[in-house]
Amino acid sequence: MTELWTTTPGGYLIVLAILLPLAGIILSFTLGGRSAERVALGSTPFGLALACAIALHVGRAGKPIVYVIGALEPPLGIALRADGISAIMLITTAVIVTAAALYARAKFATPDGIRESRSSLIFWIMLQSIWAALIIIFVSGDLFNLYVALELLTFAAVPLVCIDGRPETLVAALRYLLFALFGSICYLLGVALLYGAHGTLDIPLLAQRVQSTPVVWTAAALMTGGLLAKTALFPLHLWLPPAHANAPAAASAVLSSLVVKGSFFLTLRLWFYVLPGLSADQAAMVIGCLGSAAIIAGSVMALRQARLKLLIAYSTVAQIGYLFLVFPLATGAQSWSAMSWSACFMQILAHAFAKAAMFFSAGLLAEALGHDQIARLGGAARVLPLTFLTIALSGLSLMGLPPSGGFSAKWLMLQASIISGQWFWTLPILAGGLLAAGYVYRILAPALSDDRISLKSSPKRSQEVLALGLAMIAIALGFMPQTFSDILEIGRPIAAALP
Amino acid sequence: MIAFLDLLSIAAIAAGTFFFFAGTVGLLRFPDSLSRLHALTKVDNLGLGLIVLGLLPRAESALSALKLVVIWALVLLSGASTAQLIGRALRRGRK
Amino acid sequence: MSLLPYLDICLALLVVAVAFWTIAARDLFASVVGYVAYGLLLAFVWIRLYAPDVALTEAAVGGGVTGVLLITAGKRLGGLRNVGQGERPGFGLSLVAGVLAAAVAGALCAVILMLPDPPPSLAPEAVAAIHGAGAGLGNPITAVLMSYRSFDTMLEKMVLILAVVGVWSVGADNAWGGAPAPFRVSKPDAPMVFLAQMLAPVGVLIGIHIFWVGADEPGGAFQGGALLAAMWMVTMMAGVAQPPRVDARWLRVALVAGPAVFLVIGLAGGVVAGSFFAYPPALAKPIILFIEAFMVLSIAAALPMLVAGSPGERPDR
Amino acid sequence: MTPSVIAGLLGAALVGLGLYGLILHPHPLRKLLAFNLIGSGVFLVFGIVARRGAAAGLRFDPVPQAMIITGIVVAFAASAVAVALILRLSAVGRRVTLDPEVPTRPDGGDAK
Repeated sequence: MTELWTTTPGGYLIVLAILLPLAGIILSFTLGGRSAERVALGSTPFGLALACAIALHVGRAGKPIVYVIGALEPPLGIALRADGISAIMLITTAVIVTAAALYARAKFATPDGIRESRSSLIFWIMLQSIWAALIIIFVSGDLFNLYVALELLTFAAVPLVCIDGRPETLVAALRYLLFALFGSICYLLGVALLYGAHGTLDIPLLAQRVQSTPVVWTAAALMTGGLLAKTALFPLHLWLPPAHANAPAAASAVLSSLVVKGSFFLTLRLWFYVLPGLSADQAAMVIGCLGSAAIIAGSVMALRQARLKLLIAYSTVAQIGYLFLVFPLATGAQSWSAMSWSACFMQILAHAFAKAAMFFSAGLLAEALGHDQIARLGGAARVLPLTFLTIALSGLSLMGLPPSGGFSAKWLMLQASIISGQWFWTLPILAGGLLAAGYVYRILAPALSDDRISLKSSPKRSQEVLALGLAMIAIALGFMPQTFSDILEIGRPIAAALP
Repeated sequence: MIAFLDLLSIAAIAAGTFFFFAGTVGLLRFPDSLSRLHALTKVDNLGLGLIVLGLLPRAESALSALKLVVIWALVLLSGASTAQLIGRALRRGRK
Repeated sequence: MSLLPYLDICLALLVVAVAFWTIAARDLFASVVGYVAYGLLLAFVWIRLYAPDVALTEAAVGGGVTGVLLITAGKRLGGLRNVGQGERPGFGLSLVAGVLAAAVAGALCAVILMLPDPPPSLAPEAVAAIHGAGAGLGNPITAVLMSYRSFDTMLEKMVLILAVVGVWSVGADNAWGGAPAPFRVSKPDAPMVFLAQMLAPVGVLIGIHIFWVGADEPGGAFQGGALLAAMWMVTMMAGVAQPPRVDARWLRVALVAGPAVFLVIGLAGGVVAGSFFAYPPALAKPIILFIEAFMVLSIAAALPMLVAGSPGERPDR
Repeated sequence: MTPSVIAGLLGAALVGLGLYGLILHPHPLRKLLAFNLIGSGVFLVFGIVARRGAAAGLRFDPVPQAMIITGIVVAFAASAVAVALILRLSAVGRRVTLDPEVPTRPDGGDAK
């Protein structure tokens, strides 16, 4: 077991992957002006390459790669670990951040004649910060280090929400900040209790030591509650729609497809890696019910929105709900748990790509039409065919129609709930699909009508192609080979317990 | 000699505590802000000074003794300045 | 020494009372003032927990800098007259909130009393490590912060930079590049100028001293830096120094100096000492002090900028 | 009752008080104060964990103490960002509230 705490070949890649965006932040901030954009864009290929290299190492070794910082071993030091799920998430993040950076060039270029503009500098710094924080969240093996990374994520995400400075965005940002801080402090209290009970915060060490005591249960409840608030699980979702709907499109895409997944990923780490020994059927059931409620409530709210971006934001609330079905379905070493595990990650990926594509398209629409009122979209599909193709394709994945990543995810979830005898989860899954069809139809139906509509400006082809590319990825995920599930199982503690 | 120093310590600290107490009572009981300020600054400076004086013989080294004196000097400086500032603000408020 | 437990209980009751005041006070400004007193009282609790480093941090940040931040904010909000306390929540909600809060506090009390005995601890490892490969420092907390958990510390400094950027980001577009202005005074107050001129040099010396002894005694980069930051704030409030423009190159360099040096040395460790963020054993102490010196600079620059707010706002008289 | 137990109970009480204020106060700055109370309560709980871990000639476990210092710094940074947002809200003439429905005052300037 000591190999969990010794640096493995390729481990240094993890550190480089973290330090690259951190160095980018420092450089962007110091140089300022146009250099911020250049640094951010220039570092994306390297980040992408590092993510792929890490995934390659993990896949080839078939076990997590580890880096012990400063060669000072846990529990006193910190170890970074990239396992199967980290590898998948690192690549997803790198692709979407790169796409967002390319998409944002049009809006957040420093205008001519100014040395430095507020919104450009903020955007490029915060984009890199989100990237850095997410990488740390995906690979850190220490619960306190993860707390600092969570805070880094909050501090990076909040300014993006209010980057255009309108009063309603300020209110949304403030609400988001208070929710996020409350979530972090709950998480930190849980960390303190865990340290008090077991004297370490290293994830594998804790997993060996934890027992089912009241202290551990309280800590787990606090940490979960805090993380759920940050993930915007119903009924703690109140902050999400205004925050995600008011940010500029590139930022909304990153917030909706990646940032909420960061805290969700930590919830998975907590329950499946730190506390796999705890039998938590009832807790899992409660979380599953909240997830189901989120699917229904989020979709119904999405159906009732007048603004396109709000609709998409509420759709995020619903799609996040699916993720939480993993808790009742994947706990324990059952035959269906691996299936549910893949389903959960397929849903994360499919939603991430589809949602980023949707927000990109919504941004293009808003710029081309000057508004994002759904009722006034009549005929827009004929003048903006590519954008609406993107919306349709990503909508396909959100609904869960084949062939798409969303379909694979929901199909696996349905299968798992039937095999496991928990058939009642099929109801929210199917209902969510129908409701999603409803809200996607609400966007497409008026757009496909014969009305005449005039464009304020025609969108840039490159941006349309970017959005379409992401939507295509969401569809292509439906053809993911079996190796995807195999990679996800690398380093998963419960997999080792399987016969 | 040691007994004498101990006695000095006790006496000085007791006196200092008394001034602190008196100052706090003044802060709570005096009718207007200016007299409260008077009670607070004057008496607290004196009280802290006496406590520092009482602690001096108990200091482990000359350096810690020096630090004690510096603390008192700093409190004197900032206390006096803030009292001035508050007093001015009060006078401005009255006009 | 049988008196001490009673004093502890009195202190705890006092802290709870002041905390209650900040929650219950009707007036926004009163609750802010209550909070500042609360921060100072907490420092005493930390002393009683044998945590002088934390006490220093709490006094500097919880009482001092946060105090300036909140009082400035409270004053400006009060001056704007649109504070709008909002409707007081109804009795039902108050009851629910009260029950919830009491339940959480009760559960937490129970759990705290249930913490295992003997408690787990990393203190033996830390003590062994101080003399071992880690650091060669007398203050185990500095060793943990700068060596064993250097990664956390570096990230925390990045958080500070992001917070500064976040604070600046809410300013108006056309004010970008200007100086944050709440400290700017129209007419310097003579006693304030006197205070700044007398206090600042001494404070700077003491700040550097706290940083320097932090290697072996309570103190360290953060506490020292916070004191320097306070001195800069005093001089700005007195009008002796002017707040810098947010696009001033020297300010940006000062803000990133700590994490940047940390990052470069961490990277160099991969080449020189065989592992990222490792120090060559013989040079550990001087290297740590070197990094810390830049951290002090960054903290001294970051805290006043966090308090000063976004660029271009007019001070309210 | 040892100091560490008292401080632990104090921490729990502060978390409770802060939670109450966080739920009830409509004004964001009051919410922020309440949040800070919760924060310091959490740090106190962490602090007694450190105090209980006294061993090997030390009167505290340095690891949690180092974490508390990091935590205090992060909490302060969070307060600063929140205050900046609140002040900006009032500067653009918006009633300072978390209610998204409240309209901008007619006499207040817009941010743009």
